[in-house]
Amino acid sequence: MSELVRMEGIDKSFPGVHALKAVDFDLQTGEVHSLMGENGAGKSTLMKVLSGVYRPDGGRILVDGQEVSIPTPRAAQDLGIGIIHQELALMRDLTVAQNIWIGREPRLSFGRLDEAKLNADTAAIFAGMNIHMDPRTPVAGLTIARQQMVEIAKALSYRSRVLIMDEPTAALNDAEIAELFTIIRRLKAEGVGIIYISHKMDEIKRISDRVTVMRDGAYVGTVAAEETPISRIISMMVGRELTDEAVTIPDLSGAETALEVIDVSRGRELKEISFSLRKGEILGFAGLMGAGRTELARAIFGAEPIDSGEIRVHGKPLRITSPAEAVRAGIGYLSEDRKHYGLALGMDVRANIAMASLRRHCDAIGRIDEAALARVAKDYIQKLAIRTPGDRQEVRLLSGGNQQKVVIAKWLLRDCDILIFDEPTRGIDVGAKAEIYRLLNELAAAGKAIIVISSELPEVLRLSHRIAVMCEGRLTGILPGGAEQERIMELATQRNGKTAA
Amino acid sequence: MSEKASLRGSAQQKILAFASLIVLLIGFSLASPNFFQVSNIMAILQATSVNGVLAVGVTMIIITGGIDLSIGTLMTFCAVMTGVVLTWAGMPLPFGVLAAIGTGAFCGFVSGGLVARMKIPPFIATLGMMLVLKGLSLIVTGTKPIYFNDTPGFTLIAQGSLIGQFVPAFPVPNGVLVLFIVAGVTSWILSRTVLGRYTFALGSNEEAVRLSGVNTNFWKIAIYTLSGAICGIGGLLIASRLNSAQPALGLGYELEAIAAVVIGGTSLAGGRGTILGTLIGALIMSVLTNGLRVLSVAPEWQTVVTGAIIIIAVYADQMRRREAK
Amino acid sequence: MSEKASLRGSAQQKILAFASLIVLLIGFSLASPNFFQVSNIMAILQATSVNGVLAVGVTMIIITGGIDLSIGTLMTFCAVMTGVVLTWAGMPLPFGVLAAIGTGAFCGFVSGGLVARMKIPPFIATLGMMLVLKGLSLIVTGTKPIYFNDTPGFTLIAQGSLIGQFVPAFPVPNGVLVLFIVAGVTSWILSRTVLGRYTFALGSNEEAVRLSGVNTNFWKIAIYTLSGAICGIGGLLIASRLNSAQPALGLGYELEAIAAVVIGGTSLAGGRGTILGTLIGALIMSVLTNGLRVLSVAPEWQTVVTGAIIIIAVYADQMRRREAK
Amino acid sequence: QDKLYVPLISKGFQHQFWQAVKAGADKAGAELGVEVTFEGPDNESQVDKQIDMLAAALAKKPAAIGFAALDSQAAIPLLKQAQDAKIPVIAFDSGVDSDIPVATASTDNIAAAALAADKLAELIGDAGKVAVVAHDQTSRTGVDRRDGFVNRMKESHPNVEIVTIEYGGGDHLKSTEITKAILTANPDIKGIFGTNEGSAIGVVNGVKEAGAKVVVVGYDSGKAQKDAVRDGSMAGAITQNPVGIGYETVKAAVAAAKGEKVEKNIDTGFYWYDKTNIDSPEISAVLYD
Ligand SMILES: Nc1ncnc2c1ncn2[C@@H]1O[C@H](COP(=O)(O)OP(=O)(O)OP(=O)(O)O)[C@@H](O)[C@H]1O
Ligand SMILES: Nc1ncnc2c1ncn2[C@@H]1O[C@H](COP(=O)(O)OP(=O)(O)OP(=O)(O)O)[C@@H](O)[C@H]1O
Ligand SMILES: O[C@@H]1[C@@H](O)[C@H](O)OC[C@H]1O
Ligand SMILES: [Mg+2]
Ligand SMILES: [Mg+2]
Repeated sequence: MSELVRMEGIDKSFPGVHALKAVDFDLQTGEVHSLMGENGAGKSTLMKVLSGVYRPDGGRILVDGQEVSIPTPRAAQDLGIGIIHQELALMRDLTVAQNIWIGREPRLSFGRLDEAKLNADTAAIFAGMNIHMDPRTPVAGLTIARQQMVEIAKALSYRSRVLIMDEPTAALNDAEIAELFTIIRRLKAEGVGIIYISHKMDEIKRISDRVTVMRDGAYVGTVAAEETPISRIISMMVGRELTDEAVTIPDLSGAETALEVIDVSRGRELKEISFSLRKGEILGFAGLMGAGRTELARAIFGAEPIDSGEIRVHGKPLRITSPAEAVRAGIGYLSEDRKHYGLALGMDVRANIAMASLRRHCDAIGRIDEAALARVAKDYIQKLAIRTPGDRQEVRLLSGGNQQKVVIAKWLLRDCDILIFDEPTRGIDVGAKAEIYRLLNELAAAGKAIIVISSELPEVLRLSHRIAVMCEGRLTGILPGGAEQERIMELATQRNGKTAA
Repeated sequence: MSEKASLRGSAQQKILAFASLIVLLIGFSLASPNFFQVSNIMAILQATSVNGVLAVGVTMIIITGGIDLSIGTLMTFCAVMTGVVLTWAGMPLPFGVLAAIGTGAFCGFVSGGLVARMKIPPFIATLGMMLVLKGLSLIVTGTKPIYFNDTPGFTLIAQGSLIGQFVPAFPVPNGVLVLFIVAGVTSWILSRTVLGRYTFALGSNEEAVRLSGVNTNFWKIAIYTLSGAICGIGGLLIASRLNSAQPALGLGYELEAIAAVVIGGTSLAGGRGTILGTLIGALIMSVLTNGLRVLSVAPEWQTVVTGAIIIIAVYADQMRRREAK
Repeated sequence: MSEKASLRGSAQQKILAFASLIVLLIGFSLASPNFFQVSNIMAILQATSVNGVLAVGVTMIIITGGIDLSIGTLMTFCAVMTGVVLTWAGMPLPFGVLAAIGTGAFCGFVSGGLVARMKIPPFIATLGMMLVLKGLSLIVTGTKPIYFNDTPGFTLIAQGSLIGQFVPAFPVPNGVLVLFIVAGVTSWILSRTVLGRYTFALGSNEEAVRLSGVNTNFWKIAIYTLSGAICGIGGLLIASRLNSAQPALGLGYELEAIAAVVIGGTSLAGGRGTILGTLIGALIMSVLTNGLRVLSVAPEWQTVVTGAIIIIAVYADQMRRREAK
Repeated sequence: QDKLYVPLISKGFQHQFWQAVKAGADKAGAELGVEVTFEGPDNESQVDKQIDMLAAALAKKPAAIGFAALDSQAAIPLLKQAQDAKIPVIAFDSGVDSDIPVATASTDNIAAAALAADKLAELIGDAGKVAVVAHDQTSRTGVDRRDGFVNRMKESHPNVEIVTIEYGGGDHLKSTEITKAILTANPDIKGIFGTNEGSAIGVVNGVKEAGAKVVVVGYDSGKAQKDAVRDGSMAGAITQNPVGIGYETVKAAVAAAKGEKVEKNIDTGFYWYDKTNIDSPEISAVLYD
């Protein structure tokens, strides 16, 4: 092993935010070095400095022992530094293959593109990753998880010596994560140095050699992954010990039914789905990528039409044809794709938190009660520990995890009777996760009916009073809370009545 | 502290936005003694009033990420309907005012419906409306102007000066007063009300707003309707200025108004913009036009210089903004 | 599976895009026996040539998410420069062609630079260019047309018919041939070359392209330059058709060309669009204009009907597309 | 004391017609030692742009103003302002419906177009279909020329049928396309009248492109139009005397500014020209390139 990268005393400020305070970091060949820290700790910023997106205000960067300056992403590439950005940055109107090779298209004479080679090369990368995707698929139609796969494929295509992965697994489920780890191990063996960022604590142990922790933009320390217990890393991150409670399943036999979904179908995506949800219940939805959980949630929420079936809210059959009607009926839906479906990125934190509840905070002529909204926003910023210079900060300037918290705050403020959370903790740090679990439990205890869709099985297990499992658009079973992981996986792969490997 | 800093930054920006305008004013004043005189300043303001009102209206639509190409011919159609009500039907003045605003609101409502419900791209929907309204104005009038000679006081709407009655030294024409009132109210709506909030939100991320349970179609239509009503006010002003409804007028006004909006810093991509900026943009354009004329620059050179200065002004503004960060 | 379906859908779409055009053609043919005749079809094609070429050029820019308001006056300026080279300097024909294309490319390069390097919003940069070029044409010519009487064969560029020499039954004017060649080449560039790839990529997510290490400024400028060169060809065509460079012409052509692009299904938001669509859009517009004239519809009604049909055509196309999904 | 200053606010400046007016005005300016400026809006529908120009001109405290009103009534408040400031106003081109102008140097467009009608009727044997490609549907000159033509046909040439009137905005290319469409719709058409330079040239182009045989009658002058008349693709045209208009306007303005008496109506006349008289001295004097 030899030293690939060394960052010394890196400093970076944004208006109102001192994002990096003299941070040190180094990377050896053939190692996986995890970068940990709470939301807004500065991880992404540090990596953007290394990959030529931001220029640091101070400090120096050495690659192979040579001091370098990295003014552009191109310069980073030339130094062999590749990155998977946390915020997916794909060109939605281009195909998967076109996205992957942007800027490095195989060419024929006269600037012509070698589209055949482009697609073949892409197919080869996908084969190496063990995923099935037509290289000619337009990116616009892909789910967040599939987009994440494309980003990973793109990063791999660079054959970089230094590969930065900023929360590559935030949208992936266990099977896909396992696949990614296989790839990472292969790269490691080839001598590639990998910087790995994730909020999924179990992954850290599984994949990393060393762990560097940041807090509030400052370097806290670097430890060897193997000999350091997770709890130690967490306390380095948050500056205190965290205690996690196990799920307690309440007795809901007497509780009123809040939501009934009866034989709901749509095209190939949803096939005769029926289930019911009681007040005070948390129903978890498990399944593999593309199982149709998001589709189901959107159908219930009226974001997408249904072909047949019925939805009853508090016993009354309702025809919900738009999200506005759903919200009026007391249903809220937090999308898995915060950037496209959750946030007005150019608007401030306060406006985003208030987005679904403006009607409650205005007078008869539509004048907004800003003072009340400011109070509410500050309240949620504190409650969810949203790291932001203030409630007037544009959401786009927040770190990914903090953006996610803003979306959560929006739905908490709206105070719906039935809440559907699709991947609510995507990109959220451990401490905040625990806080959100606590909040969800509180909401349930207060009589809300809650659906949680999550690709993280531990999360589903940790939260759910019952667990619904989907596969290929069908609801393959509902298990009691605390069910066996094996049983869930069995249902998640149960195609057309038969169980696949 | 940082919050304060960012507020300070934005206040700074607002003042800086004036800079190009001020530079122009000073430049022209030095170049010609005839420029900075009450009567000429009033002429500039008067020349801004119609374009300014249209620009204020279309600012809202542009903030939603839309565009409205029909504002010019809609303005004319509103003026024509005022003529129909006042001159042809002989009704009293207030009905004429209502006719202009009502026609504007109705046509805005139609455009809004085409965009929101029928999902026709705003460019096409309003291009279609632009042509339809252009034709309708000619058809209704029989291609002849309608004069307002029988409605005493009609020309006062734009040309009189309420302020001048109290402050004779500043005979600000009523048209300008109307512009400032419209701008003030619109600015208030944009910054203080639910309608304004959704205007920005729609331009920022329409799908996210829809998924927040907001009836986006309703609000979009409301915004186009309001903008149409403002166009109607523009129609009233131009009719009053010309003491007539000129049915062939209108084409080209949309570009001028949109230019004022964009010069004023509102992004055509939607999601951001200010009425103050639009006002400044409109003023920059009329100061330029007037100033070059007062300097007796040859007309062909006027266009060249106007083009160049627009680019420079926007560039300078952007530099300043970047520095302010 | 759904992925395949979406691939199939796009092929289907291309064919369906013709539908509005076909419906119009059939409608007019039924309404007037004079409409569907070789000479009139040639007239329609000829009428499409200039607007079509401009529309093809600006399609590229619109796909990047930009806009170009200067195409109309740039076309004129290119025609003027051809006049300067051929009539004033008396050089041989090829130099005139070079002058037009070179001038177009140069001005496109300048616009591209303003947009890419100086970060001036395309609307403003090209609005400025539009005015500057409008003035320059008048200045260079001394507001007089330049005639090409001394350049024999100049009118053949647009008005002759190479095809007619071989297939006398179809005397397709050269102007139309030029349009099809320009469209073919541009379409090829868009779909097959690196430049085309970046055109779509820039409109889709410029920041992502930049983060991928692409020199976005360089490519953007290249695209504007190419589009400018195409405008130059448009200038050549109009000069040849009018056997003169008319310095006052040009304003308004930009809107018509952009309308053709948008009717053809290219989104003003960038990222998607086709040259075939633009051609169809341009044809829809000239079929409409020609057909209504052949039917002797009163001019004021022509505008109304044109506006309405544009809206309906785009709406119908969209319905079909949604169904195709 | 400075030179006297006389701005001319016209209806446009890009047409050759207006350039000729300007040339006449400049000539008078040079002879009389006054400063003359000339400007006008882009097209003849921009009534309010013209008003703004008038306002800017007044701000310059001129000795007198020349004004070719797009709409007289709309300009009245400013004309009053000029009157109050004792700035004499000279109307030119088509006159101003008001008694404020101290003099008017204009063409009688109705009579001129009627002459065009007579000539066209004569050339087609006083019977058959004709069409009009006009330059504007609403402006004074557009309306007068259309109406003058149409009314004379109706009154004096009952066998001539006007099949259509289209408007091309004076845009050469648009007028070309319009002409071709007219020819398609009316293959048996015998004559077309183009009501200004751009329209007339457009008609000639359109007829040429369509390969039709049609009698074309035009209006105004300009190099292309003169060539067309010479080579027979245009049978003839009406010309005004724009240089004279410009010259007389400035002359009257200077006289009025100096308090001299000026003639109220200066009819600058109009002329029919064709192959036969195009090179005659009195015609070539009023033609321009
Ligand atoms: N362009 C910017 N302008 C202003 N503030 C910024 C900008 N980018 C980042 N920040 C701020 O810098 C801090 C660090 O952000 P960063 O994205 O590096 O956090 P992170 O550790 O990656 O968090 P997460 O785990 O949520 O992704 C945050 O407070 C964020 O709001
Ligand atoms: N692996 C895949 N192969 C083909 N289509 C897929 C795949 N993954 C997602 N899709 C698309 O997504 C749709 C259903 O995905 P949905 O987002 O509802 O699933 P999900 O269970 O929420 O999974 P996730 O959100 O984790 O991807 C499918 O109908 C399909 O169009
Ligand atoms: O009014 C003008 C007219 O007199 C001339 O003949 O053509 C151009 C018009 O602008
Ligand atoms: Mg991050
Ligand atoms: Mg999902």
